[in-house]
Amino acid sequence: MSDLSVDTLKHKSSLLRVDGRTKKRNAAEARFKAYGFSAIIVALFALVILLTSVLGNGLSAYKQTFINLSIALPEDQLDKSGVRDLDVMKKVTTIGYAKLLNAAMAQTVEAAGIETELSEKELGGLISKEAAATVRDMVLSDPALVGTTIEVPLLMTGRVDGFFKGRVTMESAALDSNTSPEELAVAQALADQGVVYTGFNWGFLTMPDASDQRPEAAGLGVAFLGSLYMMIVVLVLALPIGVAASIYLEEFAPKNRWTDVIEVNISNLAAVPSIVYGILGLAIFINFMEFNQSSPLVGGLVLTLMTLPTIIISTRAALKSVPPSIRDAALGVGASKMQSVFHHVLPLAAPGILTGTIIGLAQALGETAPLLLIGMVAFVREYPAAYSEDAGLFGEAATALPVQVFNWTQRADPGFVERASGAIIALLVFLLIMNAIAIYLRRKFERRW
Amino acid sequence: MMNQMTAVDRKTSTMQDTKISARDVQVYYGENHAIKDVDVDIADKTVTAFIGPSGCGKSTFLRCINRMNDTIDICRVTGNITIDGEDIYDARVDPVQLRAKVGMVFQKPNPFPKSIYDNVAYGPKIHGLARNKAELDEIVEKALRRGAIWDEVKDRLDAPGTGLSGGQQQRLCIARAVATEPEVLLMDEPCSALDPIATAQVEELIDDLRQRYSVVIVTHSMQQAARVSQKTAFFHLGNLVEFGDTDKIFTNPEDPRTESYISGRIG
Amino acid sequence: MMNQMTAVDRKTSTMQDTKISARDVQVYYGENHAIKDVDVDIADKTVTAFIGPSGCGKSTFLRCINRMNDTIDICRVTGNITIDGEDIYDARVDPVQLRAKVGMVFQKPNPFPKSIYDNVAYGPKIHGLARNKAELDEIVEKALRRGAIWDEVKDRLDAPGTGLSGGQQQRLCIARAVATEPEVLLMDEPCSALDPIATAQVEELIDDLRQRYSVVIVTHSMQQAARVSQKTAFFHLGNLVEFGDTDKIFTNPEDPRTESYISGRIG
Amino acid sequence: ATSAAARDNVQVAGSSTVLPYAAIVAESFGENFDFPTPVVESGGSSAGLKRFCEGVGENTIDIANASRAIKESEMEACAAAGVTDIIEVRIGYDGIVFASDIDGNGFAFTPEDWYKAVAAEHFIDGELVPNSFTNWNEVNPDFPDQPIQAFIPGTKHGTREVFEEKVLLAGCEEGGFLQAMLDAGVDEDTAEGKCMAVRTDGLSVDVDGDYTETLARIDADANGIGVFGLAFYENNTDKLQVATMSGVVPTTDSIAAGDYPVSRPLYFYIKAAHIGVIPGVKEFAEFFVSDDMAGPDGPLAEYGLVSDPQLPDVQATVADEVTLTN
Amino acid sequence: MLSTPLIVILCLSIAGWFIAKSRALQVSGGDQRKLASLPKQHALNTALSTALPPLALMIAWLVGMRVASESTGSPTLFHIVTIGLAVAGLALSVLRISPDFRARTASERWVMALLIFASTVAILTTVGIVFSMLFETRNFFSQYDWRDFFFSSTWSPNFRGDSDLGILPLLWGTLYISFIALAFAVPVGMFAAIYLSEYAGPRMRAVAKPAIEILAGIPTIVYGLFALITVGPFLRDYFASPMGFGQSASSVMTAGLVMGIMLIPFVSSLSDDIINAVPQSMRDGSLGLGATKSETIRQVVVPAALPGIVGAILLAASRAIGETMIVVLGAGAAARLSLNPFEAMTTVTVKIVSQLTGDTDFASPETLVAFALGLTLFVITLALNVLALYIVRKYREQYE
Ligand SMILES: Nc1ncnc2c1ncn2[C@@H]1O[C@H](COP(=O)(O)OP(=O)(O)OP(=O)(O)O)[C@@H](O)[C@H]1O
Ligand SMILES: Nc1ncnc2c1ncn2[C@@H]1O[C@H](COP(=O)(O)OP(=O)(O)OP(=O)(O)O)[C@@H](O)[C@H]1O
Ligand SMILES: [Mg+2]
Ligand SMILES: [Mg+2]
Ligand SMILES: O=P([O-])([O-])[O-]
Repeated sequence: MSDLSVDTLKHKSSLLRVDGRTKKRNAAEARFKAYGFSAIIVALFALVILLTSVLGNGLSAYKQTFINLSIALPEDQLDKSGVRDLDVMKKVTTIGYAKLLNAAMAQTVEAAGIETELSEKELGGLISKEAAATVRDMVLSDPALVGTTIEVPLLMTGRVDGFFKGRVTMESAALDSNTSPEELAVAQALADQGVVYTGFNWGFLTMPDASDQRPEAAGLGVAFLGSLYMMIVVLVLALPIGVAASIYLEEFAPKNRWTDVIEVNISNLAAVPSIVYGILGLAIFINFMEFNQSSPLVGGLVLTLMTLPTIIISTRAALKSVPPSIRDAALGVGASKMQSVFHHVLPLAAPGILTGTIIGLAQALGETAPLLLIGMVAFVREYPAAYSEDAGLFGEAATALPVQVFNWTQRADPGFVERASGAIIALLVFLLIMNAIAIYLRRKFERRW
Repeated sequence: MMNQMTAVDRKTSTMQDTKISARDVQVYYGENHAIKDVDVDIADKTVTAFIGPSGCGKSTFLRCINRMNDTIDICRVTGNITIDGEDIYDARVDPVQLRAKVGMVFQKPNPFPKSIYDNVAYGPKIHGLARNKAELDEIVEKALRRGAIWDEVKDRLDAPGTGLSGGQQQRLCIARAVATEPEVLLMDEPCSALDPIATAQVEELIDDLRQRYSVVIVTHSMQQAARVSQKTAFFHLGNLVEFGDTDKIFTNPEDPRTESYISGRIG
Repeated sequence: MMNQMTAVDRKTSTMQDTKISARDVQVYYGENHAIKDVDVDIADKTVTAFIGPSGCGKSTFLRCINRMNDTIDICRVTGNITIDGEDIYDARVDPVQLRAKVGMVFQKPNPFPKSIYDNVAYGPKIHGLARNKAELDEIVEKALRRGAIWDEVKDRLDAPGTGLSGGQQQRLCIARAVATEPEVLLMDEPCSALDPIATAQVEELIDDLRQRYSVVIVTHSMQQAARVSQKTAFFHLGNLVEFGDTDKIFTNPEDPRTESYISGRIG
Repeated sequence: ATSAAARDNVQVAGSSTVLPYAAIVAESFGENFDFPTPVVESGGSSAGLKRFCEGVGENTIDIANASRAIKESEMEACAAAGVTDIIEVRIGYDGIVFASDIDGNGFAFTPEDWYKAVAAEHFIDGELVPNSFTNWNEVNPDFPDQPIQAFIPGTKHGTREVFEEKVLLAGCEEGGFLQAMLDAGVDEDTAEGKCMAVRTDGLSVDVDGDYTETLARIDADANGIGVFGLAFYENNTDKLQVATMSGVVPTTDSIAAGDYPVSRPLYFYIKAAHIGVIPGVKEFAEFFVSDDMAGPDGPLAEYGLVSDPQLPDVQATVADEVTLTN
Repeated sequence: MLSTPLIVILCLSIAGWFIAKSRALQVSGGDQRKLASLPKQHALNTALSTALPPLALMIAWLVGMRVASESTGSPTLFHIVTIGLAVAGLALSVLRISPDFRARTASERWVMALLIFASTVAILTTVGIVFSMLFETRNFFSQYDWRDFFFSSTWSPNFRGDSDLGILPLLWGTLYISFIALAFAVPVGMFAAIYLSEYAGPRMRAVAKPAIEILAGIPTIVYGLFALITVGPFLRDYFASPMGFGQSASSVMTAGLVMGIMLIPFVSSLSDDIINAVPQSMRDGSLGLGATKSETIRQVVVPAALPGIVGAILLAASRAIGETMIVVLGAGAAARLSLNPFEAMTTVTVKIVSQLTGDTDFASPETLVAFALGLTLFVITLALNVLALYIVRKYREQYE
């Protein structure tokens, strides 16, 4: 080896001139950095495409078409007894109210001076089928309304709503068996007079699901509550259990066969398809423990079991990456192992733990398959209470946001397509709110030493 | 200067009780037999210096005394070490309690990634040495002063301990160790990154600690060993070659290896 | 011994070209002004020692010379540093090439979590200094020998570098740095964890390196500075207080602060 | 966390085909009665019946929807778990239609066309050879020159069974292919199996999802022809054009009259032991099959259900709680 | 209802905290330095001593009642027993408080019990999964020959019975799709992680990392539709058909790529945290030798972070194996053994879901096969995990 030749060569080289080898290495460096940057771009690009399609399809779900309808509530049809006896008044079903609405609609069209060939029933068909129930509920809760004429904002049908959002056109309506250009023309005329209008759709966020005939009335209220309850269960159980298990395995457990078994076991649980957790949940929590079916409690427990491996794996990786000198330092001043872990190692591992939690919760929040087997993929219209005497904590039937997405993407009426995307937006916002807290905490803990 | 110091020391070093006693200690790192048949008695209220070439096992033996070796998976210790007559490897002994009693300054400074204040306050807090914030402040200040770093950091107690210079970190770790008032203090090359002044201050601290506690110090500086210690142990290739009064070791060593080392012939 | 060495040195220390030249260098850590108005010329084929109390900015200034400070977010450097007349903070300068030319041994030993062999072979590999495995083996062995650690590790080159004793790690890091044959070698307290013999070997290495390269060494040991260096710079509170021939600084310092430090009065 | 008092809402699970009808009924039931709206789960006929047969008690469902009749083996499993009294209720029929993109070519199929287009193997000259047709005009010269791309229900769907038996097997028979095989000495089971085996070379694609997936696949591939439920088609007449089968246009009327051949019955099953225990079970079932709901002019028919011509018998079954006997 | 005693016990436990704390200060005469353990530790010990034994008893009781399939037992007596236990725990632990009492050790023993309990949850889950599938799997194999299940290369269930239920094509599809997904997600995720932790400025990091994490939260149905409507036709028109790989829009490639996108954050976010935790001194050591940043990353930082990164990749692989919706919509439902990545195939998981949610008789092999598939997949992933652990161990031994 000729040291001299190497360093005479070096002595000649100028720092301002990059030599050949360095050039090559710098090119490699630039390439490497470019790979990294393109990786980010690829990921963000995919995100943008996905979000654009979701937002493009779903934002319209947050607007809805309403009509301000004045409805006469004749006593002879609504309360034959005349004494406002609720039991008697209840005998009039929504079918009876629908007739009143048809009449009111015809009246309104006539009052607006719109010429049309359509029958009263067909005109009534422009209003959502939900409207009859809305009016009936109003009357039953305030019997004094009988005999008066009220003016209420009511939902228009999905087809009319689609027309004002551009989803339905006169051409498509001509082919559509559920609407017709004539009906849409009437709707347009009413809109021109301001009787029909489009406004923000609070109902989408608060109302329960609706059947296939009323896409315009379907909302996320029940799903929100269900997801919220389940996430509470998951957070309260999965995070502490996951972190505790990781601490035990990483810091305390003797390194032997048995802990190897647990370790392999946990990574294997991560690979178990989520529906299998549903099978487990049905067998253990519903059949054996006799918890309520379709309940957020069972859903939350199942999702907890499903999320645990993710949290444990990431927490263990984070604990592993804390340098041993920190542990030594703590033990050296007389801290117990437990104290060194809780006071020093855990805070340093917090970013990794929070990342695992974010990803685990994201997974749990978006999961449908396991809920299928425990009865939460369902049509539920009653708002679940967090606690009730009969059903206990989180024991009343509920759905969840991803379930609503899943359900709506299966519905026949095209009006549900925008609602499914709207529900995805809601789900992502829900997720972002949850993550924002975790991300804030993570940034607080992040530090290089 | 060296002669002057040791002269003073000699006077104060009277016969003391045995604080730590090791018998037939063996340490293995996996296959590697790092400490062989070490027998030694370390007296109370004394400074004992461990010297020897790099890699001879000084740190390893030091870490046996407060059972820090427990944390290294592949490390195995056999034999018998007692403190105040109690076997520290007894199953009933809580290593935590042991380590609260036997403090340690590590060879590589390892401040917590926390503020300077919290670094020092941590020990007193977990041992409940302060009744209130004011007392804690006092303990921290006193420890930092003893660590000879108070003046440099008093204005930035909230700054991270990891942002200090090498020597500052080392002194911070010394302050952290003395803040808990241990009965035995193990110091692994505490002055390696310190300038002469700071070194002198730390040596003063050691001398001060000796009034009440037992101090074991690993050092590569013969001068330092001679200055601060009353007893010296010379390790070589895992063996405790010679142990005795510092004066004796440095002036009249028995073992030829000790002599070679001191006169600078083996490494 | 000290006088004898410096006598020899003096003979060999003839007038050299300036290798590194710093003008008006300021370094800030956030608000903290750590280096103030430093002007210095470091000659080629010379050993320059930086001395000064702990925390005075020696490491900081050293890290400026190979732009390692770039890696600390809050660190800001102004002024002008040239090597062979070329401004190293020039936009055209590639810090990578600079660091290949200006090697560094850090204050805290930081071996990679790799085998001992790979720790040393790493630099030569990335710089393409070996054409084949045999050459690489040769380079590694030579570097480990120069780092005075070959005998201790030759049987366990595959063992992890992190499982070495403190002093061994330090020597491993020295071996790692010299393996790439830098033109300038910056050593931050390279002997702090070494016993006298190992220290002597490293000092021999430094003296050897000086034949061809420029070496800058931070040390807390005046004796060491006096033994190995031809020039000495004394830093205090971020200022370069005095810079000159080592003999002169130690025998006849101009600045009162230098004198106080050398005689052990300020820290 | 378990409840002592009885569950107060009816729980229904099962077929995703029946789900929309059950949801319409449940919604109306909740609006007009003093009972809470029943919970209607989807998940498939089989999963629903399995939950149904899990046992008796409030942690089991009350009603199972199914797009096929309960099987003998399932009845046995039910009985083994203590579910012995089961009321079978047929709510109507589900029409199965063939439809293509609204902007594409129209088709008038016979079962034989489908047999020729999607069978795995054809029996030609006494030999079974792989289906070589790739274009519709090879199947039938009257058809346009359009590549065969069929989206048929996957093997998990009950519709697939109907498709195989009422279209493929019927077509195989009509065209005389079955007879040819039998004449060549192939035994009947094998021959029928061959008639119903679907090609796997990608020209016929199994859809494991539901009709929205089929619709999306046709959206992505305008040559596609898919199998849909009548109700689904009727809600998407602006995107799909329906094909006739043997000259008959599928409508609720043509199916109810028996003119259109491809349809299947829909059921739900009531756990008799829950009547009187879980409030509202019987009321819900009666409301379901009432003329207001399931009649030919009711909302279910409006949505696409083929109303059961024997509805009065069904109503009587529910009213009298007539259980199945095995 | 167990909630009444539960609330009582929690209240007792909280009360215990405060009682013990003041009692500890009292026995020390107001000077905590006289205590062997901190008042806080006494408090913790008492709180845990009060709450944990009755809680454990409650769980045992709950499970016991189910096993005995009794729904009531004797609740009032049981309530008295549990509350009694809590009171006893409170009293005993408060009585033990003295200056010498090592409450820290005692409380840590309780905490340790909790930690161990937490880590057994994973084991219990596994046992639960195996048992909830074992029974039906046995039923399946009593109706269907195991040799056909494991060795047949045809999958074709049938309503009339007489189905071919060979697992091989499903396994092949699972491996193929997961492989493509990981071949996409691992490099992209790793490079993204490296860029975020080593190159990106704090602002970009603050934005990009959470943004990428959104990918993990988008419901898989969105990915599925994206595969079906956008990626599938694109791949068919620009790759498969020009290159003569066939005409299918649903393909292994489509599903693999789209699944890969979903998996990016699994690799990138976890790896980023782990890479970030590698001490700066390692980087300094390498940079100081004149290594470029990328050399430092490839040869020092990533190897140092390897064990954690492997964990992240295993997690991504697990997700890939368990995914349904993307495969259904992206790769189709046809079980096929083929090497052509542009052909439709399907996975074990998809078939578990479809057979379980289908219309076949629930007691027939066509439905029961779902359980056999689930159990087989469980055993196979277990074997793969054992292998992974073995490899990681072997590789890691060089370092630590
Ligand atoms: N990363 C950092 N962040 C903030 N401040 C720093 C950092 N590193 C050093 N400092 C501060 O800059 C000053 C100079 O530090 P430097 O490390 O250069 O000292 P030094 O002379 O090398 O001391 P020592 O001999 O103790 O190593 C000190 O006050 C130190 O606290
Ligand atoms: N964690 C470890 N794993 C394996 N071997 C180790 C470990 N720590 C130390 N050793 C080995 O044990 C022997 C004694 O090491 P020790 O650290 O006790 O030396 P030392 O006397 O403190 O040296 P120094 O003065 O260099 O710090 C050395 O050969 C060393 O390589
Ligand atoms: Mg050491
Ligand atoms: Mg320094
Ligand atoms: O869900 P189905 O049983 O009707 O296919």
